[in-house]
Amino acid sequence: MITRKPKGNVRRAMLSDMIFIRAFEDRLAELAAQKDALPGMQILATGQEAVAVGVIGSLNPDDVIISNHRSHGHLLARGADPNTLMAEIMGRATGVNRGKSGTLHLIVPEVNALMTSTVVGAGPPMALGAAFAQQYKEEEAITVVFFGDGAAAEGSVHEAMNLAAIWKLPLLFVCENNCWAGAQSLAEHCAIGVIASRGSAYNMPGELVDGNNPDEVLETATRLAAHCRAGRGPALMEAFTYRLRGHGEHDHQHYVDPEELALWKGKDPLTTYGTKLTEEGLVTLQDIQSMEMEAARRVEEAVAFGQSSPFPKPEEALEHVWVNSPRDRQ
Amino acid sequence: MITRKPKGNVRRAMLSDMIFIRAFEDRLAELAAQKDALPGMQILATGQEAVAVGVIGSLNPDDVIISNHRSHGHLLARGADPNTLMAEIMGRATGVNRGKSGTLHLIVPEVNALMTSTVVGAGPPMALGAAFAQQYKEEEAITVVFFGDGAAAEGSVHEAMNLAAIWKLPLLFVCENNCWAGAQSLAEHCAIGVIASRGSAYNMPGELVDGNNPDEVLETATRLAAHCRAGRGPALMEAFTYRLRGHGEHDHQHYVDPEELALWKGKDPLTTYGTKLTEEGLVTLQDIQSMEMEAARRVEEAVAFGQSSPFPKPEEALEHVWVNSPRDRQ
Amino acid sequence: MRELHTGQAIQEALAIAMDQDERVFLAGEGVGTSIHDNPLMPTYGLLDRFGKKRVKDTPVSEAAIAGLAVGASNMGLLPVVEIMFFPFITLASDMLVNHAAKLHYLSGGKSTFPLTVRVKAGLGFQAGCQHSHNLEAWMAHVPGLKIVFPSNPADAKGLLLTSIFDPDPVIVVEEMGLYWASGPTPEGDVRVPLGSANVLKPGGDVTVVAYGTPVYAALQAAGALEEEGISLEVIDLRSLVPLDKETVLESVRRTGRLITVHDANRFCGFGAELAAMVAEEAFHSLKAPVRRVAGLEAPVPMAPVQESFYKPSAEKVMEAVRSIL
Amino acid sequence: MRELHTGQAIQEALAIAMDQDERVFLAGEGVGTSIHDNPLMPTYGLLDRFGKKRVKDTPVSEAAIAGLAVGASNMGLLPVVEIMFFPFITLASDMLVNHAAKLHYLSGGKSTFPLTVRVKAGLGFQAGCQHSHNLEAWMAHVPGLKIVFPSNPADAKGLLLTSIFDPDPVIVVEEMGLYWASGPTPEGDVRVPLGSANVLKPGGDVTVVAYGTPVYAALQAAGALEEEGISLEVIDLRSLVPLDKETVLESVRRTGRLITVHDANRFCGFGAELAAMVAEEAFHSLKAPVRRVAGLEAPVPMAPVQESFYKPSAEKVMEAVRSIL
Ligand SMILES: Cc1ncc(C[n+]2csc(CCOP(=O)(O)OP(=O)(O)O)c2C)c(N)n1
Ligand SMILES: Cc1ncc(C[n+]2csc(CCOP(=O)(O)OP(=O)(O)O)c2C)c(N)n1
Ligand SMILES: [Mg+2]
Ligand SMILES: [Mg+2]
Repeated sequence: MITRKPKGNVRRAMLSDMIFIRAFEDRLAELAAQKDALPGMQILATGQEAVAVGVIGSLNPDDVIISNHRSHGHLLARGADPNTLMAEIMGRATGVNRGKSGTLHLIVPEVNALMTSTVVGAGPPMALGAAFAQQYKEEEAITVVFFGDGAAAEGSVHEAMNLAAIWKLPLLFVCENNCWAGAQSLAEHCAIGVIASRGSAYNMPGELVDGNNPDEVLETATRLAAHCRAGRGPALMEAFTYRLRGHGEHDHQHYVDPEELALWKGKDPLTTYGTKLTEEGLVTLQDIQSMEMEAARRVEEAVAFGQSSPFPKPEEALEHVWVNSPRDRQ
Repeated sequence: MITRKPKGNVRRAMLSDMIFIRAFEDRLAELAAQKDALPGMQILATGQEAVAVGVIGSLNPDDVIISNHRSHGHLLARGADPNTLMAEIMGRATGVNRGKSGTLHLIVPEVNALMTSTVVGAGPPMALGAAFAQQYKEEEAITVVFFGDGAAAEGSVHEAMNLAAIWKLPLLFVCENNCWAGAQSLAEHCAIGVIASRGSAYNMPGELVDGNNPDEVLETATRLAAHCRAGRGPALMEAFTYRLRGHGEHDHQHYVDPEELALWKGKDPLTTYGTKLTEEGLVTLQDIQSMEMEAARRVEEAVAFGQSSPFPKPEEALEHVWVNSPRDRQ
Repeated sequence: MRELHTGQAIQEALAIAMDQDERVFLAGEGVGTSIHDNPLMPTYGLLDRFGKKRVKDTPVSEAAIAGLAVGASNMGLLPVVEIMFFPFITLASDMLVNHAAKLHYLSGGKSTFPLTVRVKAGLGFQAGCQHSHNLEAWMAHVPGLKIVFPSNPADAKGLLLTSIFDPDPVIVVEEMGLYWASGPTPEGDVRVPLGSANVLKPGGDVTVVAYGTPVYAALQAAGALEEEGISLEVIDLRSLVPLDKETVLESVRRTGRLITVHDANRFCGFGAELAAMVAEEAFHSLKAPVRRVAGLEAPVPMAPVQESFYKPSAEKVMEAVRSIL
Repeated sequence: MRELHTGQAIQEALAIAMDQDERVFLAGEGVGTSIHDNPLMPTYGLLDRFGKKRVKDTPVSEAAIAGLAVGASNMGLLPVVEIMFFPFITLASDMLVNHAAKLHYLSGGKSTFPLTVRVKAGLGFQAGCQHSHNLEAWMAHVPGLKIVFPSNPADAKGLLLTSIFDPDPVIVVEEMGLYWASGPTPEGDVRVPLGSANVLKPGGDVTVVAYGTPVYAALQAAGALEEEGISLEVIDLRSLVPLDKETVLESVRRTGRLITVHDANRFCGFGAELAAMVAEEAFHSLKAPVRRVAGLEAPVPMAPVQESFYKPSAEKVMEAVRSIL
């Protein structure tokens, strides 16, 4: 198949977004290494930025995305405000979820990032509901749900795919196959090598793309999104990529073959895409430098915003449990 | 593919078992129509007898079977004692499970019918455990789990298939596709027409057979069982058949197209197989008659056994909750 | 007032909600086309009336059904989904407990999940413990959920209507045994507020708190004991969350005695919460030990004699009353 | 006695069981190869020691993991499976509640299911409510299950050993916060019986019943109040099912006062069962209202200040004590 290349400005934007996401997460990695700078665990998508920007690039503003524990890239690509996102990750009152969520279940309705779950496999059934609502309301919008190769083993994903296909819902399943589910390799946790091939088990298109190539991700996602939008039912895209920093910041990848890691470091989408666009003359090294500087500036702004924000009041922990709080449970 | 025909005595036995299962269930249908003759709901496998006898015919005595809410055929074909089975269905103290289970979760360890669940889709994950134990203990035995086309939509089935395939467990998944899940037709509850094709989603063989043809079921089940037994991992067999009497005895199939029903009644495995064996000269009409008479006799014996058996004592409801009952919960 | 069967009352509530608000839709296994061709069943006739767009039969996929409700409610719809029997709620419990109940909280109050889950419950139909297993205490333990448990057609209708339009996720427990029981039911969109218990029978000696069909065992006991000069106050909670603490506590402060009654297992059942609440907040009024009448400490057995033995009865309530008077 | 961290004590129990009995195997997400390359983690090193046959890493499939345990235990093995965090037990709950707990019963006593589920629990690691959500009351409510909840390395080891060889399904709750806490731990196959509570500190004024890390809040409160002349008896339940009623009731009969402490939400939490039991069976000894100190009526919040605010503390226990003295 001939891949139509996306327009230059789109590609520059993808590169710039990838650079920003990486900068944001690298800074999180730094902070996570300091004692008490960040609460909880940090789960980063380093190396997977091309999936985020490519998929998000294929969407309209009113499309809905549903994310998982490895969400920062999806949310930033989608245009979530880095300041309140960072503040949330830091557990501050100014956080996008008032410090109740932290990094693991960020919800940013402002950019239609409606639900994020750290329960592996929980995104797809909820996405089913979102896509159903779009169909029910006869919207043009679609829903995209991100889930991992590990999540593909959860029963909930199967149920969601089957039902989405029966009802022909506008739902794009994006499986980010980063070769690992925790410390379990793909072969250990998945009966097949190409998860996209499960599309046929649900009578929906299933396509495998190079998840380290934003152009390919964008092109395929756009095509599959159009399929969903046209009322032809759901689709499954598997983006094959790699988890460069381990499961979380406390994971030092002792179980990863160093050669495999080195190989994938060589395919780091930031450098390969930067090089590609440079070679194609779409950006100069200087452009990239200024993207990096701008990214660094925005990240520092976000960190400063977060660090200067107050922590939420303890008593606020009792708010937002119910919309109409029952008298007996306050 | 050339189907090797099973031996004549095997085929006669299958016919005779089918006749017996049908007689047993027809009698249940009669009793269910009488007020208070039977407790609870009766879920019969009328029309699906060929699946039971064909699959069970492929097994060795030490193989394990796991069944579901539509279990009578599986259990009788497997050699469960009709008397204590009937008594159980009648809720009697002499029942195979002392009246605690009734028709829906019959457990007959005596014939390695180890677990039966009326929770749709629950069989496969438990079967995973049984097959794991067989592999762990390096037994030659395999596990067979029966589940419906409706159950195929449950996440648990997906999880079990994926893991069984990864671990190459000796587990034969038998999907009895009787075209209905309650009042929902296959097209309404399943995204694809041929469930067997999901085998490829788990890297296991998936084969579709005519579930109304005992020879075909036996032949394929034997082949797939051999695959499982040989350590080559699990397999999926879909037996395409039809639920002739509705979901349960209270279901009068108002939602079923009468023509469809008539068509399938014409394919009733009892009559077609009887005719086939007669035509092939393997049995005479007289043989069939004596099979029917013998079946009727055994069924009446079972009914008499059940009806003459006492009900369990109420207080026995508190027994067998725990093996070592905690003092505080008695 | 005209009489309806509970199944019809539920039907009516669903129809009123759907007529009134386009955002309401139904989904579940057989909510449209059902094996029960019975006008008394709660979703009977709604597919014909509202069409396939709004009455959605689903595959046997409880997690997907609950996920559908979570996602659709977050998008502004008002889903009313059905879980066929209470024990199958286990299969939907991640969606309900970790998502429906928590995402409003996790969003910092930004998102809401106004979904309703109807779940069939109860015992007495000899289906055994995989069909009969009341788990309302599980759901009540989870902050963020509301739990409704009606005992008659009027409440089944009025509470369901309130639940559908409530901004929080609500689990509505429908006892199968009630579908065929009839009672006076108001016409039209008459709502019963959540968190308001119903004093079915005033009395001065012992407070009996129940919900669902066990209220009838309590009423029967009250009737029988009245003749002996013992006066029970029978309270039907109607919703467990929100819980009408005031009504219960006020009653116990008057009577000095509490008996709880429910079908669910006693240990860690909802009766424990009621007993604990009273032992905390009305202790000084208590004149006698609390008593919990409940299902036995066993799964629900199938055999009819055992199943009846399992269930709380008027006799057991009377025995409990006698033990504390 | 030598000191071990709780994680190591669990490791030791697993190794002893596996050494002793070929039927024991481990399964779960990362029980073999784990992202935590930390010798204090409970399954560290066991893959190397016992090999791939007996230490099984699984996909992220909680229903399958639990089903594996149900089926394998029925076939005579002694599975020890892990559910990574307590809220994920929802995904395994059909298998545990409708199958592990009920199939022995449904078989009429013919089949047994001697499985063990280890589940990580607790709060204090700022992972939020989808990782931190204690559901022991759910499991305790289900007849057929046993629930173990150790608070120190010796108990974690001894109770786990007993659980593995117990003929019933047992859920063993392991609080993450304890893995790194150390304490004296006996060597060898020393078992702690289920159903025997541990009086951590005798006292005469108030009975404080806790389990898991909240026992430390209780002990701290006891220490602080001792100086004021108030004497708490602190009971560590160690197992919730079976429950050592005698020890609790005997204590309350002496002190006349009960305070329960746990991390789980208060409403319908295990404290409710304890309070109800005492209000039923030791009522006449009670001198003051029961008090329940528990997690707040909210999901566990992520923000560190809020997470601490959520958790029962010595201060909250002391406040409860003062309110009833
Ligand atoms: C239901 C559930 N089980 C287990 C976990 C623990 N867990 C968190 S992430 C993860 C691995 C998920 O792998 P994958 O879906 O491939 O996503 P990735 O982390 O690779 O992005 C696991 C097992 C969880 N969060 N939820
Ligand atoms: C988890 C669960 N959900 C729903 C039900 C109710 N139910 C009983 S049988 C059935 C249909 C199952 O269809 P299928 O698996 O095709 O089996 P069949 O009845 O056709 O033999 C349903 C929905 C159940 N028993 N368990
Ligand atoms: Mg992954
Ligand atoms: Mg079927």
